[in-house]
Amino acid sequence: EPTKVAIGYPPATDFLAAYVAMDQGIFAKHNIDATMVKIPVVSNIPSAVVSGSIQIGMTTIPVVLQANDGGLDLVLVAGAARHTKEHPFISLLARSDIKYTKPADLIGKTVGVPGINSVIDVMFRKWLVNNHVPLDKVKVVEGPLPQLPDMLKSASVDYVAIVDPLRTRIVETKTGDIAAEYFAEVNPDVLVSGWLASGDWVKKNPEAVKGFRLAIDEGLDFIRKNPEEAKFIEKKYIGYNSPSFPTFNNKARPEDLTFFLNVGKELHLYRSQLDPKKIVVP
Amino acid sequence: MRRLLLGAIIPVSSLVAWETSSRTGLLTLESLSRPSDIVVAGYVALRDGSLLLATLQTCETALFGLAIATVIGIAVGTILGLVPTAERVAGPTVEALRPIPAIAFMPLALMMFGFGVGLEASVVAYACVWPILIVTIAAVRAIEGRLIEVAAVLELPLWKRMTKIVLPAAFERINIGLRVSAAISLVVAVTVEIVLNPRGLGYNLILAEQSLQIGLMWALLVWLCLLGYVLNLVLSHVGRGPTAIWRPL
Amino acid sequence: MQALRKNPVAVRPVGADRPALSISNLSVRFGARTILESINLSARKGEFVCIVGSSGSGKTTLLRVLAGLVRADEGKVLFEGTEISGPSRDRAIIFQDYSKALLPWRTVRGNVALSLEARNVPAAEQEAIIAELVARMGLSHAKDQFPNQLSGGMQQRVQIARCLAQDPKLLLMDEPFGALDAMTRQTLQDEILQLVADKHIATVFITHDLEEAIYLGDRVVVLGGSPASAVESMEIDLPRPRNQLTTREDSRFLAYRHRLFEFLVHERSPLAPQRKGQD
Amino acid sequence: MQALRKNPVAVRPVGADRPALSISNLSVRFGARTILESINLSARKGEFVCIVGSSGSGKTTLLRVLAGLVRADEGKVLFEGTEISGPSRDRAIIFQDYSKALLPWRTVRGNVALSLEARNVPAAEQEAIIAELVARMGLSHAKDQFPNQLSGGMQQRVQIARCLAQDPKLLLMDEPFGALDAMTRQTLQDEILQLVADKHIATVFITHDLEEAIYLGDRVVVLGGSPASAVESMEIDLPRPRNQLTTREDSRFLAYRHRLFEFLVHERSPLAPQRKGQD
Amino acid sequence: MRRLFDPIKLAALGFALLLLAAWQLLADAHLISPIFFPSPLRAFAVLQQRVADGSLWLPLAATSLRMTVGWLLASVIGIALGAAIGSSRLARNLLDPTLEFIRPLPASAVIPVAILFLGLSNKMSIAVIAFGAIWPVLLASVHGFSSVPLELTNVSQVLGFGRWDFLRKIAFPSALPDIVAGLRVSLAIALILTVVTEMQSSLPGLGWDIFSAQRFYRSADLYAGLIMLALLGFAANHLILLLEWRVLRWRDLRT
Ligand SMILES: Nc1ncnc2c1ncn2[C@@H]1O[C@H](COP(=O)(O)OP(=O)(O)OP(=O)(O)O)[C@@H](O)[C@H]1O
Ligand SMILES: Nc1ncnc2c1ncn2[C@@H]1O[C@H](COP(=O)(O)OP(=O)(O)OP(=O)(O)O)[C@@H](O)[C@H]1O
Ligand SMILES: [Mg+2]
Ligand SMILES: [Mg+2]
Repeated sequence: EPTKVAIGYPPATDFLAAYVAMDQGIFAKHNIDATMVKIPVVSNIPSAVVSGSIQIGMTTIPVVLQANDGGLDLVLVAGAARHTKEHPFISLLARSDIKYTKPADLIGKTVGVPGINSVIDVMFRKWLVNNHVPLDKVKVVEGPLPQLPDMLKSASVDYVAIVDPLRTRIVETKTGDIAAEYFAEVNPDVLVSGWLASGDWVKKNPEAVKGFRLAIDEGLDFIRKNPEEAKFIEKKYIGYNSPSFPTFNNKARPEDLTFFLNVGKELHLYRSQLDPKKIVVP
Repeated sequence: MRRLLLGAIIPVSSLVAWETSSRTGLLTLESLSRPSDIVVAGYVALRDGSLLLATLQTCETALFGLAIATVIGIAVGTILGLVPTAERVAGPTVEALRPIPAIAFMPLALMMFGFGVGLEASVVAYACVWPILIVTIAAVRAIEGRLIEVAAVLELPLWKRMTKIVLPAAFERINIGLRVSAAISLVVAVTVEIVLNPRGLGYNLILAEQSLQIGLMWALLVWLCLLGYVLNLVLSHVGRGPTAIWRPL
Repeated sequence: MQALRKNPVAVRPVGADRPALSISNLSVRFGARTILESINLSARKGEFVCIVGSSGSGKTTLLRVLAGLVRADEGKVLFEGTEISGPSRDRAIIFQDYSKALLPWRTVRGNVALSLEARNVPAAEQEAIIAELVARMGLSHAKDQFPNQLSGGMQQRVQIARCLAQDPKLLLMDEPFGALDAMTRQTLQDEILQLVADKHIATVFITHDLEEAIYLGDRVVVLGGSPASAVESMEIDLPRPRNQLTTREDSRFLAYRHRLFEFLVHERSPLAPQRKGQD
Repeated sequence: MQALRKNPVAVRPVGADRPALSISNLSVRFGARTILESINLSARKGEFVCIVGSSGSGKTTLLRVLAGLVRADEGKVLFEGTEISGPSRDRAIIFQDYSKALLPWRTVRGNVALSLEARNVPAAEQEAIIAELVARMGLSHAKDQFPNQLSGGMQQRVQIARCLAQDPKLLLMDEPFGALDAMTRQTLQDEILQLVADKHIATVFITHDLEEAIYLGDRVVVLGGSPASAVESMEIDLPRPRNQLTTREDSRFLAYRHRLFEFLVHERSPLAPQRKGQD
Repeated sequence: MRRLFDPIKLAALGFALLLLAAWQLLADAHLISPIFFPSPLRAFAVLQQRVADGSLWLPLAATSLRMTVGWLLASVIGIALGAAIGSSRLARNLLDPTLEFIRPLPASAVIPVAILFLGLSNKMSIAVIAFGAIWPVLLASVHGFSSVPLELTNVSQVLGFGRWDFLRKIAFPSALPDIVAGLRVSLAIALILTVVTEMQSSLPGLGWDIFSAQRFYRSADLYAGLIMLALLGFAANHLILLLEWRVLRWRDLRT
């Protein structure tokens, strides 16, 4: 009797392993009757999991922490992608007519991010702090991700902190240039995204959790062996191809969370004491 | 014919201006595609059936929510309109609930209903009920007092009083509330789909946006307007129904 | 100034002298202004009471109290032994502003049908009743017209038809023939007389036409003063059935008319401050 | 059936016999129904024309044509030599359903002021004019009341005041005294007569009261038939100024009344199909 | 105002308290996780704390200002357009189809375009608010101006009023009850759109506070924000009601 699992995902390459597992029938092999639900707004995924509309959903690490801070019983069942210095895909871009030399140049400027308190924003602020730029001297505004290039072009913002494929596209269209690899500068190797489920569900369905993890493993194997076919599947599920794949990583460890917990503490993001060990499913 | 021509002046000229300015390079924004690209994208979506399915899903929920709002709005509105004391007692609470954006209740609705029709329809109903309620109260209060007295003297029971006097007399005005709410129902249904509910036009819209298919996104928006236009046309024809005959010219 | 009541002449059926309607010590105020004060009036079953009085004296207000549409601030109004606390189908009222009292979205037929619907008359029987009433009012040719396609007098008659369709026990009429020509008016006067005699219902009838009041009424009440009260109540002792030619030529008719006219000339009129001195 | 016109008695000032108003061959249709057919009528400057006719015969329609509110389907209507093509401030009209003709959001004062505003009378002068007109109509005490706080007759009088404030050259009145009591009515009749004589303006006056028509008019026109036309035009040869007591007792007054009554009895009334046979 | 203990006002207060009590009972029953559905006591506690530390006033002022300006803009344009469309056939034929077509455009779709042209500014949010809030008052004005009673139109014609005088003295007062009803609906929509634009374009205000609370699953904060919106909407509406009471007094004097 296969377990029915609805998997929520946003259109991002981080989760390619799951698309592949779905596409290649790997989930079925591991006794999971999976359906994929595309959820455009990442911050909705925890609510969708809690409401039971989906059983497993993808999210970024800060969101997992926020949800737990709010009191939701959500746990990380697997990792998805890491951001590494060798292979960056999140950067700070300056409008083409702006000459950026040092972090202090940002003082008095407006920076567009795809979501306040998103992983991109949290890391950006941590970077400002690291570089001794006062947070209240930089205006951080939120805009819809696909609009950020146009906002940059029309001078609504001076900088954007943005993720691929738009990152690359802005550079290609000469709308802006990469100013700083701020993400990698803060932490050269960090887990940014992972798979989420409710603690309750995980307790009741240990087999399904195990199956899911195995399926993701196999999916990653497939990607390594068939990068071209994986690109085809990527396009099929999210509508476009990223310039390159991120560093996939399906193992989530408590240490990965500790980094963001500390950042959050520094930026006063959380109100409660969170225990990373309880949030990551061993 | 003349009317059609007159009505076409503004839309046609703005479309031409848009197309030419983006072709001549006056307008080079990526998220604003050209009218011609939009038509092509729309045609493709229409051909593969995805557009019609999404339309059906959106309309179904929007109308369902609107129907709930209409029934509640008119029923409560007529009572509050006819009984000033009731209006003064319940009015302040209504006024406090009215400005709360329905979207704020989405997480709550999600917990109650999960993804699907219930989630969306309940949010739509919440948003739509207020205009209908307010306009109905005003419409009922604007009814010629003599007619209410006629109903009182004839001792019409509540139901007959509603169907024979109050609703026909207030119909045209209530219909304005309905038309406002019909547009709102579409807007809110689409918004819920954009933000949360994975179905319908709004979902397709945000997916098109997220996957950077700007032409398709605009095509969906135009299609949405078309849908609202048709819905409004239907409602304003219904509105002319029983009452228009006696309306002086 | 309250006039002495004569004993009614015994031309009415048995039981007719039990008061169907009795108003005692009625006062009505609008805000700070007192419109009606200490009105005392009663009507027997089947009695036809006409009310005259100057414009703005409070006739309509009195009628609306009887209909239950205006609440008395003081005093008691009893109809058939029970106090009037609100409108009732038993008490039909013909409003003075006829153009506002018809449902504009219903035809003549539909407007008359409203009363029948209120009485739950089966649909099959309605048509015949409507046809008869509409014919009585001389509107057969306009049955399918909407109120705003009718002349003032026609609207007035539609309202009368609707009230009659209500089958009331008390008929309250506020200048119902005001917009009608002399001929139509006379015909309708006789129609109404016939009808209330047949059905034996009490009627309160406001008019500005003194001859009409005398011709129709068993009694003519004059509303006057400020605030208004019933300053005169005149029994009309003319034989029934009445006749447009003979009754109007009756010497008593002329005497009543003279007396009423005299009375009203000396009553204060809003336009005659010089005659009595006004506040 | 067109009656012969007698020569008018020369009690009017010079120039009075040039027709101020002339209607020739007028027809009006509503949809397929013809309401007025081939109406011919003219009025001299300063002439007072009264129109009588059964309910629904088309009197109001005729008046609305004169006001320019209804377009003639055939024929010509000239006022002071130019064709009437639309409404004008020179031709004031008092509407039959007074309850709808006042602005409900303006007080009595404000409703009368409307006409003055239309004439661009300076604000400083308005108050005096309003006070005078309102007093004439006996409404001084109600100056600050809203229309729905007024009795029917009071609304009627506000409308008259508003029309007079318009300072018209032609006065069109549709049953203006219909809702007034006999006393007020007589006073206002004399007021109006005085006024039109002073200002020497032509008047078309619709009434159902034959005595009123004779008392006021230089001529009484009977509208009748179906479709309606002017079936009778009777010159009233009574001396002016008229007097409520002497004029009404004049033997000619009674004779006119008799003739008019006779005439109307034989005209078809909507309620008298048996008399002539109706469509 | 005169009587402090007007029984109707007390009843109105009682009614509101009754609903609050029902909310409290529902929340206490834990049918829905308190993380998404807090009790009113918790929400009020947050509110109290925000009043105490003063962090409430700035967002409240920003939101009120945006709402008011957007609503005023919508009202002026809506009434003017409504007068034109309701009283002139030419204007109706020219404008109606376009307006009816763009009416169903969701604000959430207008915002991106508005951001492109006006940036992430107050100007942008006000334009979006006005765009969304104009429809109720526009439709109501069109109806009001196009259904002036025939009798009153006749009066105006006979008095020889020009178009402007007709609109000012006859049509506008006659349409006023409709317009006020439209204004009231528009006001609530303006407030809702203020919140939505604040959410979508990270402008400081109650909307942004609510949005952040939602992101952090702080439902008590979220509902505290909603309560503030309710109070703000209630107060603004009360102002319109006072205005309505003044200008439409004649309507309630019915016999
Ligand atoms: N709603 C109201 N508020 C204040 N005063 C009112 C109201 N209704 C009527 N009145 C006043 O009451 C008085 C009597 O009015 P009513 O309508 O009863 O007179 P009426 O005798 O019927 O006059 P008419 O013969 O002119 O119809 C009038 O002076 C009027 O101004
Ligand atoms: N808008 C309309 N559409 C169709 N028929 C109409 C319209 N207005 C009036 N009529 C018809 O025209 C005829 C004359 O109406 P009008 O109002 O002129 O009569 P009237 O002589 O003034 O009657 P009354 O004395 O009752 O006021 C009536 O039979 C009426 O039904
Ligand atoms: Mg009256
Ligand atoms: Mg008439």
